[in-house]
Amino acid sequence: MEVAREHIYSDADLDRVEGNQIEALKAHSQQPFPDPDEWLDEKLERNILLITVDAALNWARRSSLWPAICFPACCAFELIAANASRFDLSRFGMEILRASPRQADLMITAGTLTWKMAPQVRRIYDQMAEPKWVIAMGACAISGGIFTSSYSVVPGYNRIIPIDVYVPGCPPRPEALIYGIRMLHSKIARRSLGTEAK
Amino acid sequence: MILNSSLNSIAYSSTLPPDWPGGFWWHWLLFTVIIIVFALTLVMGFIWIERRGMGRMQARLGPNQAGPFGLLQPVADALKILLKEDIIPAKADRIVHWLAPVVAFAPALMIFAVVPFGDGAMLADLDIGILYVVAIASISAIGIFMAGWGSSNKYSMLGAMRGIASVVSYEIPVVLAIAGVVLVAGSMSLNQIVLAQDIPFILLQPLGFLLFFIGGCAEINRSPFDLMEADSELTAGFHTEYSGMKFAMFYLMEYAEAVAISAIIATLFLGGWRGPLLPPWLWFVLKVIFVFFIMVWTRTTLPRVRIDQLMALAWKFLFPLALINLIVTAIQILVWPDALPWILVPINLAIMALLILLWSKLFKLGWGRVEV
Amino acid sequence: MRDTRYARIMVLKTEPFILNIGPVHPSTHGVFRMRTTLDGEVVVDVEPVFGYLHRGIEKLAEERTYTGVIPLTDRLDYVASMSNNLAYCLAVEKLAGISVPERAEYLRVILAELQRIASHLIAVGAFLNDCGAFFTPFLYMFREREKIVDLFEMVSGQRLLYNYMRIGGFNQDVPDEFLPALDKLLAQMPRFIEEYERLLKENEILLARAKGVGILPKEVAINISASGPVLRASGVKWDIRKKDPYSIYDRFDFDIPTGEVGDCYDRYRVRVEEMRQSLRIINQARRQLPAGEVKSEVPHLVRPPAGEAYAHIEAPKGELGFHLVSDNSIAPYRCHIRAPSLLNLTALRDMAIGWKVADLIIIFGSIDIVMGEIDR
Amino acid sequence: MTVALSGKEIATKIEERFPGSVVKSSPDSLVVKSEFLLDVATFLKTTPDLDFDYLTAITAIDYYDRFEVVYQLTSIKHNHSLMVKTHCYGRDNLSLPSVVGLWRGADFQEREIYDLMGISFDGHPNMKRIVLWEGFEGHPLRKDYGT
Repeated sequence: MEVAREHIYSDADLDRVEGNQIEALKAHSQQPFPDPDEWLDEKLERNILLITVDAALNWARRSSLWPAICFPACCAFELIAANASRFDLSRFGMEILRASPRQADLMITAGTLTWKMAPQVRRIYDQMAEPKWVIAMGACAISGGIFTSSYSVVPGYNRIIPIDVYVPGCPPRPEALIYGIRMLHSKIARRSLGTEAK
Repeated sequence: MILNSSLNSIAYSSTLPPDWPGGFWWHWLLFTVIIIVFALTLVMGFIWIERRGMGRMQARLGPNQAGPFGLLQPVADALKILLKEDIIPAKADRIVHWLAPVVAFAPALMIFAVVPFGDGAMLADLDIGILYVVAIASISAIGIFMAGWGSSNKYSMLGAMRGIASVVSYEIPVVLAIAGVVLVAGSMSLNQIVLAQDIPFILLQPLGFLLFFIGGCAEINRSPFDLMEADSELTAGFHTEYSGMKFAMFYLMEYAEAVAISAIIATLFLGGWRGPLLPPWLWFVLKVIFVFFIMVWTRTTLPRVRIDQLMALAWKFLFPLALINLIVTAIQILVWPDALPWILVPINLAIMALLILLWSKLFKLGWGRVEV
Repeated sequence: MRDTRYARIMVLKTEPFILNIGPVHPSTHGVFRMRTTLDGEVVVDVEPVFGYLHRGIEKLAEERTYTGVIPLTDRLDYVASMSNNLAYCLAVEKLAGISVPERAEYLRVILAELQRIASHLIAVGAFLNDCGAFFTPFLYMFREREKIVDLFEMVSGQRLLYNYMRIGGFNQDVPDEFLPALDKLLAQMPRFIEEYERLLKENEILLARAKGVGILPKEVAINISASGPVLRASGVKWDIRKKDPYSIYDRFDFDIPTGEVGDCYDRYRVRVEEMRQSLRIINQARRQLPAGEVKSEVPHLVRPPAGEAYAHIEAPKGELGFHLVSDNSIAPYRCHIRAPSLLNLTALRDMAIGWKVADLIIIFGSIDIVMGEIDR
Repeated sequence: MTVALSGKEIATKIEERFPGSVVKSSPDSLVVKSEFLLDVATFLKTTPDLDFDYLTAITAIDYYDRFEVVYQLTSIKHNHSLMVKTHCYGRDNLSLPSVVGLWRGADFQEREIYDLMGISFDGHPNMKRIVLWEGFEGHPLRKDYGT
C-alpha cells in the first residue's frame, strides 16, 4: 500500500515554523478574550422537559470533570497536592487526569504561560471536546503575576483562551482551588440545553 | 451477535424450559438484552470498585460525592461522556476510526453468551464454549489496531502495535493453560467445566491458574501489562484521538474485558457459580469481583514492564511453563484417571513451586538487557 | 554494548520516524519537549527542546532590589524554594560581606535539609510513576511531603514558594510550635521511608526496568558537568556540602551516598539514601540549635560594593549557583543562575540512545528536572 | 574545602606556555584574550596538577563597552577552582571559540548565552536559540534590550 508521504521538515524548518506560529499568535492576541459569562444573565427559555434533562445532564457534567494535563509551572504542585491524599479531588470524580486532551473536560492552567508555550496551550484547548471549561489557577494565569513585565510571558491565559473561573493566589492553596472548582460546579449547574443549542 | 444466533438456536432448546411463552426469537432477544444489561451493570460496578478501591489503596477516598458512596459516579461519567463532542481528526481514516470502537467493544460483551451464571443459566451452552471465548476475545485486538491505524497519530500507532504484539504472544500460553483445564474437566463447555469442579480447579491446576491470570491480564492489557495505553509513555495510547461516545466505548471495553476475563477465571478455576448457601449467580458475581479486585490490586502496586520484557515473559517464561503444565496434566490424567483429587492437589502445588523456582533462577527480566 | 545492539536492529532496514514527546505530556515534568527519532520503539536520537517556561528571571532580577529578587528565586526550582533562597542569600552575603547569626545558620540547615527530603520525595515518586506504578508511590510520598510543607507553612505562611530566608538571616524567628512539630516529624520519617522502600525496592519489575538502564559512566558524568544525585549515582563522591562546605555544614556528620554503575536504579537509590542522611543532619542540627537572633544588622536596601561573587550550594537537584555582579547600586547588575537541572539534562541524549521509548521516559524521570530551573 | 586558586599564579603558568595570552589577572580571576581561549582551556584541562575536569558554569555579562564571558572551572580530582574570563568587544556579530569539545557541559550554556546575550560560539555543533523561539528579535539579557 502506498502511503502518502508528507513533506518532512528539517530541524531548522521546524524551529522556524514554530517561531512563525508564536509570532502570529502573539500579534493576534493582544486583547484578552471576553469572559464567556453572558449566558448567565440571559433570560433562559426553559420548559419543564428541558429543566429535568438539564438537571440530570449538568449533574453528570459536574460530577465527572476530568482535568486535562496542562501543568506548566509552580502551581502544578498545588494542583497535584489538591489531587493527593490530603485534599483529594478524587472525591469529586476528578482523579482521572486525562493525558489526551480529547477526553478531558476541564483545563486547569497551573502556571506561567510564555509566548513560546502559548500556541501549544491554544492547541490543547482546541483539541478538547465540547463542552469544556477552563480554570485559571494562580496569579500568573490571571495576569502574568510576578512575571508580567517579562519579555516572554503572556499576561494572562485569557489572551489565548476564554477563562471560566479565576482562582487567585501565588500559588493558590488547594482549598482555594477546590473553592474555584465548586464555583465552576455552580456555573455548570446553570447551563441549559436550550441555550447551548444556539 | 446475530452471527451466533444459529449456534444459539441449537443450544437454546437444551437450556430453556420448553413451556416458555412466545417464539424462539423472542427468547433469544430477551436473554441477550438481559445479559448485556447485566454485563454493563457489572462493568459500571467495576468502574466504581476500581476507582474507590484504588482510592483507598492510594490513601485517599475516591469518588464519594455523586450519589451515596459515589455509587452514581460511573453513571455520571457515562452520561457526560456520551454527550461530549465527537471529534474525528482531519487526517484520520474516517471509516476505520468510526468502526474501531465497535469492533473492540462487541467481543467483550459476546463472551458473556457462554458464561454460566447458574446451572445451565447461559445464553448458549456451546460444546466448544471455551474455544469460542478464546476466538472472540482476540477480535478486540483488531479493533484496537484499527483505532491505532485510523487515528493517524503516532502515539496511537505505537500503542496499537504493542497491543497486537502482546495479544499474539499471550494467546499461546493462555490457550495452553486452558487446555490443562479442559483435560481435567473432559469438556469444552463452560457449564460442564463448572459441573466437573467438585473442588475448584485452582487447586488442581495451580500453575494453570497463574499462567492464565498473567496471560489474561496481558491480553486485556491490565497493569502491569498496560503497555498500549501506557499513561506515562504514550499519553493515552491507542485511544489518544478518541473523544465522546467512541472513547466511552473504549473506556467501557477496558472494563468489560476485565469483567469477562474475571468471569472466565472464576468459571474455569474458582468453581463458577458453585458454592454453598448463597444463590448461584451471587456466588458467581462474588468470585468475579474477587478476581477483579486482585487485578486492581496489582494495578495500583506494580510498575509497568517494557515491551520486550513483555514478549520475553510470554515466550521464555509462560510458554514453556504452560507446555510443561499441559504435559504434566496429561500424564496425570493418563496414569491415574480415577485418582482422588485431594492427592493431586499437593503434588501439583509442589510441581508449581518447583517450576517457578527453577524458572526464576534460569530467567531474569531485563536488568539492562533488551530482550528482543 | 549500545552500538552493537542498535546495529542489529538497523539490519531490518526500518525507517526512523520523529515523535514529539511534549511539551505537554504526562511524564515530561512540566513543559519539556523531546524531539525523538524512533526506529520502531528504539530511540535513535533525542533532542531536548525547552524554553516553554522561560520567564526571563535573570533579566527581571536586574530590575529589582537585592531583597526583591528572593521571591523570584522561589520560582526557579519550585519544589525546592528554600534551597534556592539559601543559595541566593549566600551569594549576596558573600558579595556584601554580611555575616549570619548562629541560630539562623542552624535553622537554614534544618530548612534546607527538610527541603531536600521534600524534593527527593517528589523525585522518587515521580520516577516510580514514570515506571508505571500508577500514582500509588507518588501519592504516598505526597502524603509525607504534606507534613514537611506544613512545617514550612508554619514558618513562612506559604505552602510552596516560601520566600522565607533573607539576606543576613530570616525575616522572623520560627514560631514556638515549629520545633515540637519538627521533632514529631523526625520521629516519624524513618518509618515512612522504610514503608516506601518496602513497597517497591526489590520489586522484580522495577529492577528489570531500572537496573542497567540509562548508564551514565563516571567520566561522561563529570564531562557534562552533571551534579547532585546524577553525578553521585555514577560513582563520583562529590557533594558540595562536604567538598566546599557552605553555611555550617562542616559541623555535621553525614555520609555521601554514591552509586556503582550510574543507572536509573542507582539514581533512585541515591535519592532515597540521601533522605536518610538529611534526617541525620537535621537531627544533629536540631540538638545543637542555639537561641538568639535570627537576623544580623542589614540595611533595608542592601548596596554591596562593586564586584562579583559566585556562591553555590548542594541543592536537591545538584549544584545550584548564583553568580552575582554588583555595580554598587541597590539592584544586581547581573544575576546568573547555574541551574543543576539544565546541566544534568545534557546527559539525557547520551543515556537514552539505543533504549526504547519506555526507557527514555524513566531515564528522563531519573534525572529529576524541574522546568522552572531549566528555562528560568 | 574547594581551594580557589589564585589567578595570578595560574596566569604566570599560562604566560609561560602561551606568551601574550593573559590580559590581566587578579587573586580571584584571570582574563585571557579570546583568541587564546581554546588553547588556555585545553591547557587548564590537561595539565596534570591543574586538571580542571569540571566546568561549573559559564556566564556572560554585558558591560556596554564589552561582553565578559566567565568560565567557572573546578577540578574534582584536586578540589580546586578557578575563574577564567574573556572579553568580547563590539555589539554585533560577536563570536568566541566554543569549549564544547573539552567540556560538553558547555553545550546548553553556550547556546543560552547565544540566545540571551547574542555571542555566538564557533565550533558548537548546534548553535541556535535555546529558550526563546526562532524569530525573536534581540537578545534580552543585553543591557540595551527593551529600552
